[in-house]
Amino acid sequence: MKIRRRRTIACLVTAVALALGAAACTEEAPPAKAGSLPTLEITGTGGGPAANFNPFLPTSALNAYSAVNMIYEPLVQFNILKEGSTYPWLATAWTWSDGDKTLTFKLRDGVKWSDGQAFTSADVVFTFELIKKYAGLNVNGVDFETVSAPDDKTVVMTFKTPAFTQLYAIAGLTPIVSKHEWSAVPDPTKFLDPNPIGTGPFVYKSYNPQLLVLTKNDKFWQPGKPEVQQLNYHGLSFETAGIQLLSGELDWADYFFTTGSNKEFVNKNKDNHFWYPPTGVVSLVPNNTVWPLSELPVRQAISAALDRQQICDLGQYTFNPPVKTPTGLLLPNYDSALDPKYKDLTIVEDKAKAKQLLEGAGFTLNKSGIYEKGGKPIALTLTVPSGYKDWMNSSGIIAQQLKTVGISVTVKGVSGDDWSQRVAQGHYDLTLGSSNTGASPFVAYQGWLDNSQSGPVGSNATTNVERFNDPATQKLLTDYQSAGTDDARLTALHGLQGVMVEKTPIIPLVYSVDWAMYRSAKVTGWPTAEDPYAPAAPYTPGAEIVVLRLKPAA
Amino acid sequence: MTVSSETPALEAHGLVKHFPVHRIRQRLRGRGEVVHAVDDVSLTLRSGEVTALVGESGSGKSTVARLLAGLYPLTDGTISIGGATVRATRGRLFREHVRRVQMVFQDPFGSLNPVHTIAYHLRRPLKVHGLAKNRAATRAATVELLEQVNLTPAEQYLAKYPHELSGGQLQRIAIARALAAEPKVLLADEPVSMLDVSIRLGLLNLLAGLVKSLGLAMLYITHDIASARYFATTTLVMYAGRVIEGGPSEELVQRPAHPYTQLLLASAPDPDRAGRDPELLDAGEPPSLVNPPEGCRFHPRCPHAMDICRTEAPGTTELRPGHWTRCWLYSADTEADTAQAPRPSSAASKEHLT
Amino acid sequence: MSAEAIADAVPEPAAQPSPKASTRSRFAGLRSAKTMTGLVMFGVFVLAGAFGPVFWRKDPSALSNDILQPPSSAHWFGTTQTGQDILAQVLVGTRVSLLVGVTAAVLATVLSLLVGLTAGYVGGLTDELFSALANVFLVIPALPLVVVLAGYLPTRGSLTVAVVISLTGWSWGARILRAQTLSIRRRDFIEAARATGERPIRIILFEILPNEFAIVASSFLFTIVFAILTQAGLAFLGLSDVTTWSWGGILYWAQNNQALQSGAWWWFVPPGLCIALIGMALALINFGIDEFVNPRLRVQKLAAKRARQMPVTKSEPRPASRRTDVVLEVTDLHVNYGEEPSAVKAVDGVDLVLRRGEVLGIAGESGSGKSTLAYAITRLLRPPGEVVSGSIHYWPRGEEPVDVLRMSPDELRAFRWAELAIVFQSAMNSLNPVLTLRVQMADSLTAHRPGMSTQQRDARVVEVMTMVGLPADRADAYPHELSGGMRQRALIAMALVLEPDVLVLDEPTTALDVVVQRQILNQIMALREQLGFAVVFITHDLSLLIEVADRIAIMYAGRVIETGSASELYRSPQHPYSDGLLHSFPHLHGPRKVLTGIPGTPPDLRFIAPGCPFQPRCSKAIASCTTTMPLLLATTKGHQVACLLTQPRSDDDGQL
Amino acid sequence: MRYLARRFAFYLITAWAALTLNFLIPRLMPGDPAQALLSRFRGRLDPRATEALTAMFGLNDESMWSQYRTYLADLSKGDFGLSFTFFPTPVSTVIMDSLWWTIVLVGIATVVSFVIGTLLGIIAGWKRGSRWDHLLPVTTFFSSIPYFWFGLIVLFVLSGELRLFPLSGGYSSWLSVDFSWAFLSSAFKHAILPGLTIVIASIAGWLIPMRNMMVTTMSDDYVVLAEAKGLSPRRVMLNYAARNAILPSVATFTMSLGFVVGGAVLTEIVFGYPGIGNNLYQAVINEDFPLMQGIFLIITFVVLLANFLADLVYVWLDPRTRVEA
Repeated sequence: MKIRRRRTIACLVTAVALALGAAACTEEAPPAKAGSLPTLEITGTGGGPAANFNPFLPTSALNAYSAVNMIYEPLVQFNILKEGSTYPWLATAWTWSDGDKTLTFKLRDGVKWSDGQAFTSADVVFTFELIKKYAGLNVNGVDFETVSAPDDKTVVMTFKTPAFTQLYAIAGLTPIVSKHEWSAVPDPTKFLDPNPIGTGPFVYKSYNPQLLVLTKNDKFWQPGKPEVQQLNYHGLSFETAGIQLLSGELDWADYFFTTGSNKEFVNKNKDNHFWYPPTGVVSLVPNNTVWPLSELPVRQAISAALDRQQICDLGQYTFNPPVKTPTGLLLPNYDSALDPKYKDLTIVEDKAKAKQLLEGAGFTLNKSGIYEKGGKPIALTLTVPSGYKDWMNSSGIIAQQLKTVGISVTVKGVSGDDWSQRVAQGHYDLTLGSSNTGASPFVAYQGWLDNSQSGPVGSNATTNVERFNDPATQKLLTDYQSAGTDDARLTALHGLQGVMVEKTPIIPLVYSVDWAMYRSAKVTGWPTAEDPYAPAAPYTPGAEIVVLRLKPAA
Repeated sequence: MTVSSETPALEAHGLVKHFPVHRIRQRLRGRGEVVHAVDDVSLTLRSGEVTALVGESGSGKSTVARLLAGLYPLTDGTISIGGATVRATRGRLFREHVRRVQMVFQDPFGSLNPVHTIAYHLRRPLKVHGLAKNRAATRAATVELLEQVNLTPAEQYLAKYPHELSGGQLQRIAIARALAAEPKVLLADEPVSMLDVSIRLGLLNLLAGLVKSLGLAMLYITHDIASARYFATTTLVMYAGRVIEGGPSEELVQRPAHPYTQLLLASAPDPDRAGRDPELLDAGEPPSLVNPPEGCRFHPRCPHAMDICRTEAPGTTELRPGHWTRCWLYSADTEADTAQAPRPSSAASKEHLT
Repeated sequence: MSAEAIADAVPEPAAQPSPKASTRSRFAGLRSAKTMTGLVMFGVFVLAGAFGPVFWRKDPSALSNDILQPPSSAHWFGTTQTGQDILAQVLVGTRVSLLVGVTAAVLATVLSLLVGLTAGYVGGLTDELFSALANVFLVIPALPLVVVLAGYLPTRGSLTVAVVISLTGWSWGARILRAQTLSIRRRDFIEAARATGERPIRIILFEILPNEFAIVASSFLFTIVFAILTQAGLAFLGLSDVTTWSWGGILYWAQNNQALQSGAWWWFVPPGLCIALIGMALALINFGIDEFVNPRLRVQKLAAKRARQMPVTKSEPRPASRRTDVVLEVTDLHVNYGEEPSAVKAVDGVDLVLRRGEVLGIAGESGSGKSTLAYAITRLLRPPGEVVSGSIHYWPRGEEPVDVLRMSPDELRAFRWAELAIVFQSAMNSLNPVLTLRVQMADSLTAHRPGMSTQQRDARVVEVMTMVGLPADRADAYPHELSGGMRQRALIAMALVLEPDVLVLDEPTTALDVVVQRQILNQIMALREQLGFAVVFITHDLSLLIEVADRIAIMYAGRVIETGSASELYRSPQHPYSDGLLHSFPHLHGPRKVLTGIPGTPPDLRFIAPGCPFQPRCSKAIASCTTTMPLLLATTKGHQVACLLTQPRSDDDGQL
Repeated sequence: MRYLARRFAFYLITAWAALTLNFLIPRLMPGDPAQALLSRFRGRLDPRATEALTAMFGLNDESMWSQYRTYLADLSKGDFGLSFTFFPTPVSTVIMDSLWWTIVLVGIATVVSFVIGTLLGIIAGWKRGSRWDHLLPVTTFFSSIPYFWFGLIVLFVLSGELRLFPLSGGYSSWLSVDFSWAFLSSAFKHAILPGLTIVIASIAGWLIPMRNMMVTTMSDDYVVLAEAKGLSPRRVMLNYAARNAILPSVATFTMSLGFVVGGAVLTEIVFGYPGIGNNLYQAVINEDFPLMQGIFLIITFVVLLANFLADLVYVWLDPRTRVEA
């Protein structure tokens, strides 16, 4: 869900700006040589003026185009669409020991850096020591005790506490850099890395603020791969990208048309496709410390009153499917984790039930048709960043829907910065929020429910901004992290689902999706709903998996 | 000619006014260039008498009027009214001063605010000086003022705006406004020069009548020396910020002493002179007042200039009772030269009778 | 410059308008078609903002399933992506945008009034500091500053945005107001108010401020547009609160929902058009204010061409004189300002003859038509002035006369300056401030004598300058580097550069001091002796004319009422007006006669009663004066008078 | 020349005022750039990264005065700090990369609109009362149109639908920035639409005052006299009327450079032009303080410089300013 949000922001930001960086007319592109491997035209947000390929810096061109993994690879690739689905990458195997306090990687043989030098455990050790030394590079908050290399192909990491949940960040999100390049860098936090040396399928070819060109790495460890000659990342405005997509000038885009043009896009050419797999959950976040949201029946009533399908249709351009299960679990991705007892439990819009809940809690309708208790009506403010178009739309719908069950909601749009501060410090009634996303459903639950991610009103909360505080839940979270076995972890997960169903700390609304539009004119092998081997969007870490599966079209 | 023996209504002594040229630069450099607009001017205004101040534009005559009216602070010198020295350019003292000294400006179109009615203009001085207690009294007073300047029926004028009236009417209103404060002294700065020829006399006659009937002391500033002869008891001639000659008007016009006065008279239009070009040697122009000439300020243009004229400013020499000049030609120190004193130019000296 | 000079030099009808007409003309600028259009447009927006949401009772935020509907009877402006009614949004947006605009404009205006008025009135160090502040704000680019400021704002509500805009938008108005205050402060009525004893604060608020109404209004309107545009820009960028429906906010949503791409022009076009239209409305109102402040901008209905370039077509000219010593003859000349029937007859049937080498003086007060006559003779009248009929014949030496009024543009250009040159009264205004004297003198040579070499032109320039007593080294001076007297000499030199036969002097010395005036007159008379040109000398100063002119024509209310030789006119004026004029100026010598002047005021040409125009002021008027217009008739040889008292009623021989 | 010396002193003071304003604004306003960046990368950055970011950007607490001194010292070395958005690229690099685009685009567009507007104004003034008067409402309408709205419509129709012009950017991405014909022609092609919108939207700003001044000047005595001198209408119009009427326009030109650069912010954003206005917008939405400040300063300095150049032109045009006064 995190990724979707980032992308939506980026889309909207570009839409507003109409241009980040600048665009190229692809028709001016030099023609590809006949018979050679295809070149893919990809849209992105554009980079800064300097060629910056530092994989750790969020501001680098590689991150701006989300092309990090094309050059710098992680130890393991995760398919976030399916729980527990992984692809051994630079590491062929990994094992936990010592009560999840020691993690051992076995590295792949025959991997070479793009300059020809061999990839060894020293590089991995160096990378992790680097991010430990420079906090500024540790953007995923990897936290370990020691890292060592017993031999060329083995890396051992130790932790103070059970660290099972860190696997995704350590193995999936940390790009491994070469010791021989980076050890000479005086200050890696300000290093531009103008000539990146990676293990990935592509190497850097050229850069300007409007265009990043990566070309095939002949020394890539998967023989015969990639079957794509070149990746052209274009910094395009939202407008331009749409126009070029429709005219067939782009092969791959993180895109959606707001107004039914998605269909037009697909109908226009048989090679045109889009697939938006859910990757996160968007929820209505009630501030649990504010009356009457502190009362469970009120939260339950709100959840019962909402017509999530309408929110999807009008607020989310029909692309974000409504959440069906009150457990908040991302389905079908995490089907395997669903507690069987909730298997048939679905969220149903039931306005009568909502009213009943409120009346049961002692609320009565006042003259203006709003429920009140002790003379205090339920009048809430829904605070949203005004830049998030779909959230603003959805908020308006939510307000209208709640009005019909006697709950007054005022939508208030604020600046993004103001919003994050208000939310972090608890100065709000209602807001919208997206779940944390990782390789396991636990990530979302931890984000929502972990008391250590919360804090009293006035101090900064990180992810548990609704300030839900429940010792029993806290224990479930701890259980999961120190469980040591998959079964024990599953039990803990079922417990957490129960918390969601029984206590409704937050109100799941719709799934967020990864926007992906692509064309099969030049290449085939794209992920689809039938073969969801990775999210299809060019900006996810899984994009590398996708590129390596592509084959030139017949 | 009435010579009053009482205390003069207004007495000014050694008036000096310098205007700074550039404020900022002056501050930065510590030295200031100034315009010597008025230098060492003394004059006396008596009740019931008109004193004329004659000079070219830029000679400082208007500045003198504004100094006397308290509109500019003095650089140096003293002004006394009824024997008491005044020095106030703001506040209550200032208002007390302007109540006694009022001014009529040159441009009748410009001296009345286009956005206010005539009634407003006349009401304000009454209010400012607390001369009318209530609305009815104010109205009565304004009507009386208009009648005083022969604008009748007065009611017809009260609601009008300045642009609805002619120049002559406006100037009468300006006079009425000046009279509203019941002043002792009236300063008239070229009151008729912007009016049509045919109505100038009416206005001057009105002023002369007011001086008599109200016992005003009036300073009549003009560039028209002929009108000074007609309307002023005493005439003073100004040149480049200084008064260079003064005396009873008739005497001064008929027997000008200072070369500049002679030049002025020779230049003035004179139908009696028709057909004959006056002898005019001079082709010069008034000096810059930022760096005025040393000594006598007229010396660069003076056909009779002597060495001393270039270095020292002449003192006052009394030629006949009441008639004095500031010119080395008549100075006791240069007595020897008086023999060579210029004959007033032929045109000016001969009296023509039609 | 004297009042007569002003009134007569500006080719506008009488200086003293009558009450009703003047109030109308005072606001004439505000009643122009442009202004009315602007006011109506603006009014529509104000009404739409005020009452629109009341009548169009749809909730602008209400969602519906009518997604992206084009305009229909249910949704006049169509719907948005989420089925919201766009008309409702635009109406509420009108309210919000206007409020932001007006709030910002009020704040900015208050700020600029505070700074501008204080700086302008107090002057000195306060002025320098305040103007420096305003200038700094003026130079710092506004929009980037607003964007930066908005970037820092946590809440970007309409009020906050208005405050930010006003902070960046006040300096322009402050600067203009300061300049205006400075110029008003120098006006006599402020001095007069001070001399009355008014307090400074009252002077600022009640004397200065009301006079700045037009400028304040203009800058206020300008700021509204600026604020609406800026707010729209900010909202469009998402830097202002886009949940309130301002026009910029609507555009923000339209843009973010790809309104244009999906063909939903009805969503994207109306808000932008509203902004453009309200900007245009206010600009149109500002045109009216401009014209109110600067009446010269008013486009006269009378087509410019007709009055200026087209020869007179009405009425055949009377045959010109056959006398050989005549150089210029004006016959039955009529000049109107404006169009019939409300035309003002500024010159009403004037006949004049100018003989070679003579000085013809034309005397008259403001409104007498003397300057209009000069402009007509030189064909320099500007609209609304128009020569209605008559002829102006010029006799080239030894050739047939030509009618100046019927010359083609090319003939006219060739005739001008070479044959007839003119000197205006204000030398400062008559010289082009940005060209040197040399250039200004030489260009008439270039135009008329294309064959001349540069050296020859330079030589001629030096020659004429020397002739009028200007040092040759002043040729490369700019006008502002010369004194008033020198400028007037330069103008005379310029007039003589082509040795014209006729020199028209329109109050050439009025603005000068007595001494300088005398010098220059002497110079002109000496040059006339030397070069033999004829002079038409126009002035209000009869005493001067009697001295210098050979013959004098006295004008009153657009007519010549008496003409004759200078000496005879002086000795025995026959028209009561001439007589009155001659008893209106004090003499330097002789006994101090009792001087009476002339009662009453000079005529307002728009309200001339039938009969003798001087009749209302005439002490000798008889009954028939109110009905019969006297003709200009000879009394003695060379002396003509237009007065019923001096002529037998049956005499109809009005020829010169 | 004293006039120029005085202007120069004024520009120095203004520059200092802008510097100080620039220093004060961000410090007087609420907001936290690390938090902003966090929210921008929400989801991908672990909340714990806040500390990392704070450390990375060197945000710390110091006294205002010592910050001010450091600020001035750094600026005097041309050091505007590092951009947050394009970390660790120095702000000066980011600015230099985009500044020329803006100067060329806006500069040329401004000059073109000034020249065309002034010429039309001269003619409209000279022939007032004729059909040329219709120019006034038409151009007024165009000048009241919001830049971005007009630009978007033009962009959508001409580039999007008709594909006559490039959709966005300053040049084709396939070209390297050099002085080759290919690059220059591509840059020109990309500049046409944004330039055109600036010209159309700002032309009335020159036309109307110029026309009004022409009308006013035409009844001035020296113009009447020039006509009386029998000069050709062309010479009267240009050397007498227009030559004087243009002076206030030139003075306004100096002022308006600021407004035009300002207006270009929106134009650049709409057309995705790689200019400084676009960067400013990026900086604002990303709360990139150093970039924001650097750009604001540079814009101000460029405006000041342009103003000074325009002053030089003014001195050349109006001899009265050359006098000691």
